[in-house]
Amino acid sequence: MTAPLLSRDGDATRLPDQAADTLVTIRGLKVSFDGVRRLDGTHHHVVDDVDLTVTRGKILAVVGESGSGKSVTARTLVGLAGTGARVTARRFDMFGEDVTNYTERDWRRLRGRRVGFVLQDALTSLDPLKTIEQEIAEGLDPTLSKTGRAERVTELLAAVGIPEPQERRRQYPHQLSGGQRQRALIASAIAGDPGLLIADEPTTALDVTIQAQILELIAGMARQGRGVILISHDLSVVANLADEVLVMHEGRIVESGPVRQVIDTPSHDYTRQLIAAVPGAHSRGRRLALESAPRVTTRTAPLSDRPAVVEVNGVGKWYRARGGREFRAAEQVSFVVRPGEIVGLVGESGSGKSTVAKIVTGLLRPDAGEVVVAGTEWSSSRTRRAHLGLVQLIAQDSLGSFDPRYTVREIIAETVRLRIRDRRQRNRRIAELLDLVRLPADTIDRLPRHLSGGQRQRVSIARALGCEPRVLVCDEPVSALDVSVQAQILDLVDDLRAHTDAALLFISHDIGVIHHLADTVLVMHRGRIVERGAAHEVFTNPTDDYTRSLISAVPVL
Amino acid sequence: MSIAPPQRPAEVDAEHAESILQVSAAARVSAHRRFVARYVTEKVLSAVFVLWAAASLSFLAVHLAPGDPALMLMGEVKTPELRATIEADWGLDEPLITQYLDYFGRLLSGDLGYSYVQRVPVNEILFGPRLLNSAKLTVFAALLAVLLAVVVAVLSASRRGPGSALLNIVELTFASVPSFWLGLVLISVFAFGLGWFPVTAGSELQKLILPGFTLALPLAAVLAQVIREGIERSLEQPYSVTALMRGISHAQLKRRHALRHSLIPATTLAGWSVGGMLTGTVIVEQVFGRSGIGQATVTAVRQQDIPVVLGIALAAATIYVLVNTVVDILYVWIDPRLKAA
Amino acid sequence: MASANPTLAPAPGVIATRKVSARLPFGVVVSLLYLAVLTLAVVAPGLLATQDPLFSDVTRALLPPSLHNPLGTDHLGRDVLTRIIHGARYSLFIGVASTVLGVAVGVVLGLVAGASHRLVNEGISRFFDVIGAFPDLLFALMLITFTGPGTWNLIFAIGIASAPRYGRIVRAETLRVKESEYVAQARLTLTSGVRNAVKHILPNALGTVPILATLGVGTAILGAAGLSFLGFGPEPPQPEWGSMLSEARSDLRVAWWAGFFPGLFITLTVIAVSVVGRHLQLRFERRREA
Amino acid sequence: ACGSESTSAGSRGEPQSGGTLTIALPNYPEEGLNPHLGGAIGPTQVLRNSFDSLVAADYDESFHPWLAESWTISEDGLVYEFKLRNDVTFHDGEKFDAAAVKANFDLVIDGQYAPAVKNSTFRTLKSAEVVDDYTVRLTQSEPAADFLHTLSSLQGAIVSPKSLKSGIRDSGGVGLAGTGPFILTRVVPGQELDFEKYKDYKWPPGTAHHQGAAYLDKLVVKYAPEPSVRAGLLSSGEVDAIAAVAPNDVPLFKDAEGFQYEYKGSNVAPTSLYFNTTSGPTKDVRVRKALQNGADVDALVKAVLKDNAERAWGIVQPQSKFYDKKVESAYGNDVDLANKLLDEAGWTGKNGEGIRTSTAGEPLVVRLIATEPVPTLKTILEGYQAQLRQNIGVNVDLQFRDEGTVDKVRETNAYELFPRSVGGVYPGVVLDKVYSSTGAINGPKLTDPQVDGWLDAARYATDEKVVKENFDKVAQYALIDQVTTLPLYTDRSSVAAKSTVHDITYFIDPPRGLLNGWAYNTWIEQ
Ligand SMILES: Nc1ncnc2c1ncn2[C@@H]1O[C@H](COP(=O)(O)OP(=O)(O)OP(=O)(O)O)[C@@H](O)[C@H]1O
Ligand SMILES: Nc1ncnc2c1ncn2[C@@H]1O[C@H](COP(=O)(O)OP(=O)(O)OP(=O)(O)O)[C@@H](O)[C@H]1O
Ligand SMILES: [Mg+2]
Ligand SMILES: [Mg+2]
Repeated sequence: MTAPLLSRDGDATRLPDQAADTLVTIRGLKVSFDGVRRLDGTHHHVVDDVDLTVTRGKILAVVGESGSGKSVTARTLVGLAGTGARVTARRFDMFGEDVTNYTERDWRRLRGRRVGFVLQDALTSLDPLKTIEQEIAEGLDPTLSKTGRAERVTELLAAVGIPEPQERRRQYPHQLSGGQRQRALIASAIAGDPGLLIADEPTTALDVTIQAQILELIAGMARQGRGVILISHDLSVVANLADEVLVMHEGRIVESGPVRQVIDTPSHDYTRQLIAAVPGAHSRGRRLALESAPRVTTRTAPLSDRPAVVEVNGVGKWYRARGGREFRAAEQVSFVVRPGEIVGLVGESGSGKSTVAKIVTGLLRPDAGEVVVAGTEWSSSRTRRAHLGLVQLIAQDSLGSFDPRYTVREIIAETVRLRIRDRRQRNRRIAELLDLVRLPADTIDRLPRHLSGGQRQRVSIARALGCEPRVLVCDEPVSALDVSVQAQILDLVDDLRAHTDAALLFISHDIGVIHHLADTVLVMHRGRIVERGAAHEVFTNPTDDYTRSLISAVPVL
Repeated sequence: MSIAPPQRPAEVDAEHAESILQVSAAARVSAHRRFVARYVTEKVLSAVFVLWAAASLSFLAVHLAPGDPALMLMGEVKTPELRATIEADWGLDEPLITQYLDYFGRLLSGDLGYSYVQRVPVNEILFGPRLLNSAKLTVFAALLAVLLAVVVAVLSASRRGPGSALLNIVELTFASVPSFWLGLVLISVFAFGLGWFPVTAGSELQKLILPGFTLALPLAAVLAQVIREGIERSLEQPYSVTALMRGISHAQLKRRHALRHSLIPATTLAGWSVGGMLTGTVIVEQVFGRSGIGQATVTAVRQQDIPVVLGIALAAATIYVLVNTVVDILYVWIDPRLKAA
Repeated sequence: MASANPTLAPAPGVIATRKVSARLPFGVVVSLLYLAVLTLAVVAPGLLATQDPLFSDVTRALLPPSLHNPLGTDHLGRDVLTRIIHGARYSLFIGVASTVLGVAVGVVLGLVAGASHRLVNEGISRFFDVIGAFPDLLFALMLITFTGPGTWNLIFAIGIASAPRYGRIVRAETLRVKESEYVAQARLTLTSGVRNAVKHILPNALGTVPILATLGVGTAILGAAGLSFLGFGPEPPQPEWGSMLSEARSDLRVAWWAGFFPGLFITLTVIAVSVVGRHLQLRFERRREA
Repeated sequence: ACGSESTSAGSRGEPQSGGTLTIALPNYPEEGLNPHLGGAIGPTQVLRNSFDSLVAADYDESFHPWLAESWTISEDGLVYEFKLRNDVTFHDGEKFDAAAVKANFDLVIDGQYAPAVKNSTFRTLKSAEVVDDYTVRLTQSEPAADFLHTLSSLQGAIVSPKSLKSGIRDSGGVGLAGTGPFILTRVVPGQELDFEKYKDYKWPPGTAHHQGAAYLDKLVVKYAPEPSVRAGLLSSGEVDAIAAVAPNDVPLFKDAEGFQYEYKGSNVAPTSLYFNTTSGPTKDVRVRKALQNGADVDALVKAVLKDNAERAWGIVQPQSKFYDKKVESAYGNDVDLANKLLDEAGWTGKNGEGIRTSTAGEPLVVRLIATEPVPTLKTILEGYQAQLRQNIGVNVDLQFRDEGTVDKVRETNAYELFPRSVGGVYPGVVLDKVYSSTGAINGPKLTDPQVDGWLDAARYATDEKVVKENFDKVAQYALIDQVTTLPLYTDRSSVAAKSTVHDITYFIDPPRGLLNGWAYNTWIEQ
C-alpha cells in the first residue's frame, strides 16, 4: 500500500476559492489501477472524471451499483485508493489545501483527525483481537492519560448510542451485535473529531430497524456541522437523508443534484432504471427491470380456493444454547402454501426464518409439529425419499450450494436426472432451463465460481426447476445482489409462478421485496409468527407492534 | 500438528449473541469465567487422556511385539541372571492386567523403569544434566527461532522485489536442508573457518550459539513464512484499512494489529515446532557432541535399550502434550473470539 | 488492498493483467523442470549417467571434480554424479513410498472418523493425538528400535509417523464438507447418504490430499536423511542420497564434494517439491475462496 | 611391529609439570563409569586414568608390577599369589590392601553384580583369599592362559571397597574411588569428564616413564562423535589432542606444522571375514576360496583406511609371538583363480546385472551379516562388496543388523559371510571362540574334531613352541586348506595433538592398542 501518486492534469485551471464551508473540492478525478487495463492496453479508469464538492453540515450521497467506483472515489479522499492506484485530478482540495503533492506523512495527518472514514465491511472492520476501547483510542491523541482515554471512549460510545458504554468499551467486537459494531466503528471514526465523515455503505449488513437508527446517527453528525459523504447502492436508503446525491455508473457520474430532484425527475436512463428497480408497495404487479420482457400472465383465480400443497402445523425447533439453556429458534409455526401462491416470510436476522425453511425442505427435523407436503408427512426421511424432488431450495449463498467441482450442466443435471433418465433428453432439458432463466448458452460448461452473482442465482433457480418441484423454498435468494440484478431475479421469480404453478415460500428480511412479490405474508419475530395475512393488507394495516415498527423503519423513495 | 485445533467461531454467531448480551455485567463476567474454566478443564482432560493412551501404547509395544519381552528389555547383552532380574522387576509371570496396573503405578510415582544396559534408572539418564542441557538448547533455539521469524516476517511482510524473492529462497533452503548437514556446514564455517564460535570450549552461551542456530534456522524459516503470510492476510482485512484510516503508519499497523493475527496460525505450528525441536536435538546433539536427551536417544536405540527408548518417547510425548495444552489455553488469550464459541 | 468485491467479474473489455491465471510462476517452472529431470533419472538413469554407480576403484578415491568425474569421486572411488543419478530412485522411492503409506493410513482413518458418529470420530481423533504426540522422527526411531534398520523398516517408520498429519486434515475436511451447503442441497435429490458420500463428500474432502502428499514427500526425504545420518538408513551399496551424504561427512574436511552434492540434491529436491506443493495449495485455496 | 612414526614421543626437552590437557574422544562411555562393568573394550577405557590394576601389560605381552609388587603362579596354573604394595591409598583415603582386593574380586564373581563379566572375562576365577595384609591369593577353576591379561585390563581394576558399597556402585562416576593418577571430579553425561591430578600418587606401573604424581594438573576429556568435528576442534586449537582420527583427516596433522600424529596397532584379533561352511553357496570350498581371492583386500585397506588400519594376514595378530610371517601374501587377490573356481563350482551363467548364476539360473548371492556399522568396517565391506561384483560377479548382500538380530541370524544359520573382530587378548582364547565346535562366536560353523584337537593341544601345552605349532595348523586349515577365513585388517588407534603436547602414544593402551587417553606420562610444554 503505497501512497497514491497524485498528479494534476496539465491544462487545469483553478477555480476561484469557494466559501470556507467547502470541505472538499474535486474536479476531474480519475483513478486507474496498474494491474487493470483495457483489452487495447490503455488504462481502464475505475473512476472517470468525477467532480465532487462537500459542504460543511450537508450530506452528500453517492449511489450506484456494485463496482461503479463509489468506494474507490471515497478512499481517494484519504489517499488510500489502493495498491497500484494512479490518481489524477484537475483539482483536488481538501480543507482548503491542495493535496496534489501530499506525501504519505501528510495524508496520515489528514486521516482520522480531519477525515473520519467508516468502511464498507462493518462486521469485519474492527480488529477482532482488540477491545473496542483499544480500537477507538487509536484515533485519539496518544498523549492522553489512561483515565482520560477511557473517559473519552465512554463519551464517544455514548454519543453513538451504545448502551452501557462503560462496560462495552472493554468488550471485543464479537461480543457486540452488528448494529453496535457499526456504531462503535462510527465512534472510532469520529474519535479524532474530524470535519468530514465518510460512511461507505454503513447499513448493508443490518436489519431495517437498526439501519434506521444508524442513518439517524449519521444525520446527527451532519447536524453537528460535519460534512458527510454517505455511500450506498440503495437509492431509497439515502432518499430521505441526503441533501445532494451523485449517481455513479461505471466510474462516471451520470447524474447529480439535490436528492428530491434526482429521484422525482431523473434525467438519465440509468437513474431511472435504478429507481424503477426498487421493489416495494408501489411496484407490486410491475416489472422491476426495465429491460425484462413484459409479464407473462396475471393471476386470475383466487388462491384460497385451491388445496394447500404445504401444510406446516405447529412446528417448533429448539437448540441447546450456552449454559444448557434451551433456545427456541421456532415455536408454534403454522401456515399453508397453495400452488401458484407466493408466501413471503419476513423478520429480522435470527428470527428463525432459515430454520423454518430447513424444516419445510426436510433438511432439519422439527422438535414439535409436522410438515405435510402434497399429503405426505415430510419430516420422515423414508417418505421424503419416495417423493424426491417434490421440494426444492434456492439458497441465499448460491455458490456455497454448488459442489465446487461441478459445472453448470452437472449442477442442473442433479435435479433433472430425477425426472428424465435419457441423457440426450436431459441435455435438451438443461438447455431449456438455461434459456428459461435467461442464462447465455455458453455458461453451460463453466464453473459457477466463474459466473457473476446474478448468473449464479439463475443457475440455482434453474437447478431448482429441474425436477419440476411442487414446492420451492427461496431462502433470501436476492439479499446478496445489487438492486438491478435483484430486480431481474425478482422478475424471474414472478414469472415462475405463471410458468410452473409451484408453491413458493419466499424468505427475505427486506420488506420491500416481500411487499413487491408475495401474495400472503408471514411476519416472524423471535421464532414465532406474529402477524399474517394478505401482503398488502399486512403492510398497509399492520396490527402487531413489531410489524408496525418494522414497516416504519423501511426507507421509502 | 496441534491437538484438536480450536474451533474458530463463525462471524455470525456473535450477532445472535445479542440476547445473551443483555444480561448484567456481573453475570457476563461469571459466564466468562465459567467458559474459561470449562475450556481449560476440557483441554487438560484431553491431555491426560492422550498421555494415558501414549503410556498404554508403550506398554503394549513391549508386550504385544513378537518375541519375549524380557529378552527385548535386556538390550544386547543377554544373560539368564539379567533375565531373572527383569522378570522380577516387571512381574512378567503375573497376569497382564496386574503388570499393566503395576506399570502405571510406577509411572504415576514418577518411575520410568530401569535401564539394564546402562545399569541406572531411566530417570537418572533423562532427568539429570542431560535434560538440562537439552532444555537449554531447545529453549534457546526456540527463542531464537521465534525472534528471527518475527523480525524477518515483520520487516519483509508486504514488500515485493528482488529482496523478498531472495529471502524466500533463503527461507526455503533453510527449511529444506538436512539439519545435520546444516550443522556441519555451520561448524566448518563459523567455528573452524572463521573461529567465531567455539564448539566445545568457551562459556555456556558461546557453546549454545552454533547448535542453537542449527536447530533454530529451519524452524525460523518455516515460522517466518507462516507469520508473514498471516501478516499479509491480516493487512488485507478491512480492520487494517480501518486502522489506516485513523492515521496510523504501516509500521504501527503491522506491529499493533497484524502481528497478533499472524500469531494465530503460527501458534498452531507450536506442536509441530516442539516435535521438530525434540527430534532436532537428536541430530544436533550428535553433530555437536553435546550431551542431552537426543544423544541419549540415539545411544539407546543403538543399544536396543528399550526401557530408555520408551522413557524418552513418553517424556517427549509429555512435553509435546504439555506444550500443546498450554498453547491451546493461550489461544483464549490470543483470540478472544474463542470465548464466544 | 481494496475491499473490491471479489465475486465481481471485471467490466467488459477490461482484463486484469496481474492475475496469474494461466502463467506459472518462474519458481514453479524451474521446480517442475528439475523434477522432470529427476523423474528421468528415476525411470532411466542410464540415459543420464553412463558409468556404473557401484563401480569402485579405490585408487581413485576422493578425487575432486574433473571432466571424467564432474562431481568428483567418493571414498571408494565411485563416481559421485553417477551415484546421485542412480540414487534419485532410492531417495525418491523412500520419500514417495513412505508418504503413500502415511497418506493411505491417514486418509482411511480420517475419512472414517469424519464420516462416523461421535464415538468413532472421537476414538480415531484421539488415536491421531496419541501417535501425533510422539514427534515424527522420535516415533520412527522408536519403531526402528523394535523392527531394526533397513529400507523397508525406514519407509514403514516414516510413513506411520506421518499418518496422523494427513489423517487429521482429512478428518477436518470431511467434517467441513459434510456440513456444507451443497451436501445439504444434494440431500434433496439423492436417494441415499452413501451416494451423497461418494458423489460429493469424498471427492471434495480429498481435494487437498494430493497437495499434502506432495509437501509430505519433501518431509519424508528429509526424515530419511536424518535417520541415515543416525545410522539407521538403507543398506549399502544403494546410492541413496541420505546415506551418501552421511557416509561422506567424515571426509568433509578433505573432500567436500562427496557430501556436498548429495546434500545439495536432497535440498533441491525438497525445495522443488515444496515449491510445487505450495503452488498447488495456493491455487487450491484461491479457487476455494473465489 | 607396531608402527610409530613421525616425531618420537618425549624427545624434546625435560618433562614439565602443570597445565590442563583437553582431549576430544569419539564416544562417551554410555555403559557407565564403573571400570568392572564397562566392557573389556570401548569408551570406558578412559577410566584407566582413575583406576589401577594389579599388574600392567606391555606391548610384548610381558607383565610388570603395578599394585602388585610381585606374584607367583602355581605349577598347575590355577593359583596366583600376589604380593601387594603397602603404600597405596585410594582416592577416598581408604587403605589399599589384600582385603580390598578380595572385596573386588568377590564382587566381580558374584553373579548379581556383573553377570556378563563373570561369565566371560572372569569365568575361570573361583575365589579370592587374604593370605596376609598385603598378600592375596586368587584361585582358578581351570587354567586360563590369559588370566594375567584379564587382571591387567581395566576390568581387573581395584576399586575402593567403601565406595563399592555406595549407591553409585553400578553406574560409577564421581566418588567411585580408585588408586589411579587422576581423580574423576566432574561428569557431564554424554559430554565431558574432568580429571584432576592425584597428588599423592606414587605407584605407577612398571611400564611408566616416570615416578610420582602425573605431570598434568588437569585432564579434560570431551566427546565429539563426528570425526570431522574432532579434526576441526584440534585444527582450530579448541582442544589439545584428539583420538580416532578419520583416515582422510590424517594429512591435516601428520607431519603438519604445529601438530603431531601417532598410531598404534591393536593386539586384539584382526577383523576377519568368516565364511559359513554350512549354509548356501559357501558350503562349497571352491566358492569360499573364490571369495577369498576375488578382491584385492590389501589395496583396499591401504587406499581406504590409510593409517587407520593395517592389512591383516593371519588368524593371530602380527604383534603376537605366535604370528607366522609366512601367511603374508600366501593367498588372496587372484581374480583369475577365483573365476576359474566359480566356473568349476557350477556358477557359469550371468544375469542382466552381471551376477553369476547357477545352471538352474539362480544368482550367486551371499548374505553378509554385520553388526552396527563401524565406519572402518563398513567402508571395507562396501569396497569388498564392490570388488566381488566387479571382479567375479558375486552379489554380496550386505546387511547391518543390531547385535541381537545378528545373534539370531547366526543361530538360524541365515548367512554366508560374517565379519568380526573377536575380543580377547590371548590368541588361544580368540581361536577357541571362533574355530572350536563349541566356540561362542563360531562364525565358520566348524565342527571338525581335528581342529578341536589342535586347539586343545595348544591350550594345555606349557611349551610355547607346541602352542605355536598347533596355531599354525589351525591357520593352515582356516586360511589355505578349508578357506574359512579372510583376515581383513587390524585396527589401529590413532591420536593427534598439538606439538606442544608430549608423549601422546600412551593414550593408546598396550597391548591391545585400545584408546584410553591414559595421561600419566603426558606433559605439556609451558
Ligand atoms: N486495488 C484495486 N486494484 C484493482 N482494481 C480495483 C481495486 N480496488 C477497486 N478496484 C476495481 O474498481 C472498481 C470499483 O470498485 P469500488 O470498490 O469502488 O466499487 P463500489 O462502487 O464501491 O462497489 P460495491 O458496491 O460493491 O462496494 C471495481 O471494478 C473494482 O474491481
Ligand atoms: N445449529 C444451531 N445450533 C444452535 N442454534 C442455532 C442453530 N441454527 C440456528 N440457531 C439459532 O436459531 C436462531 C434462528 O436462526 P435462523 O438461521 O433460522 O435465523 P434467520 O431468521 O434465518 O436469520 P438470518 O436473517 O440472519 O438468516 C438464531 O438465533 C440462531 O442462532
Ligand atoms: Mg464499495
Ligand atoms: Mg437465514
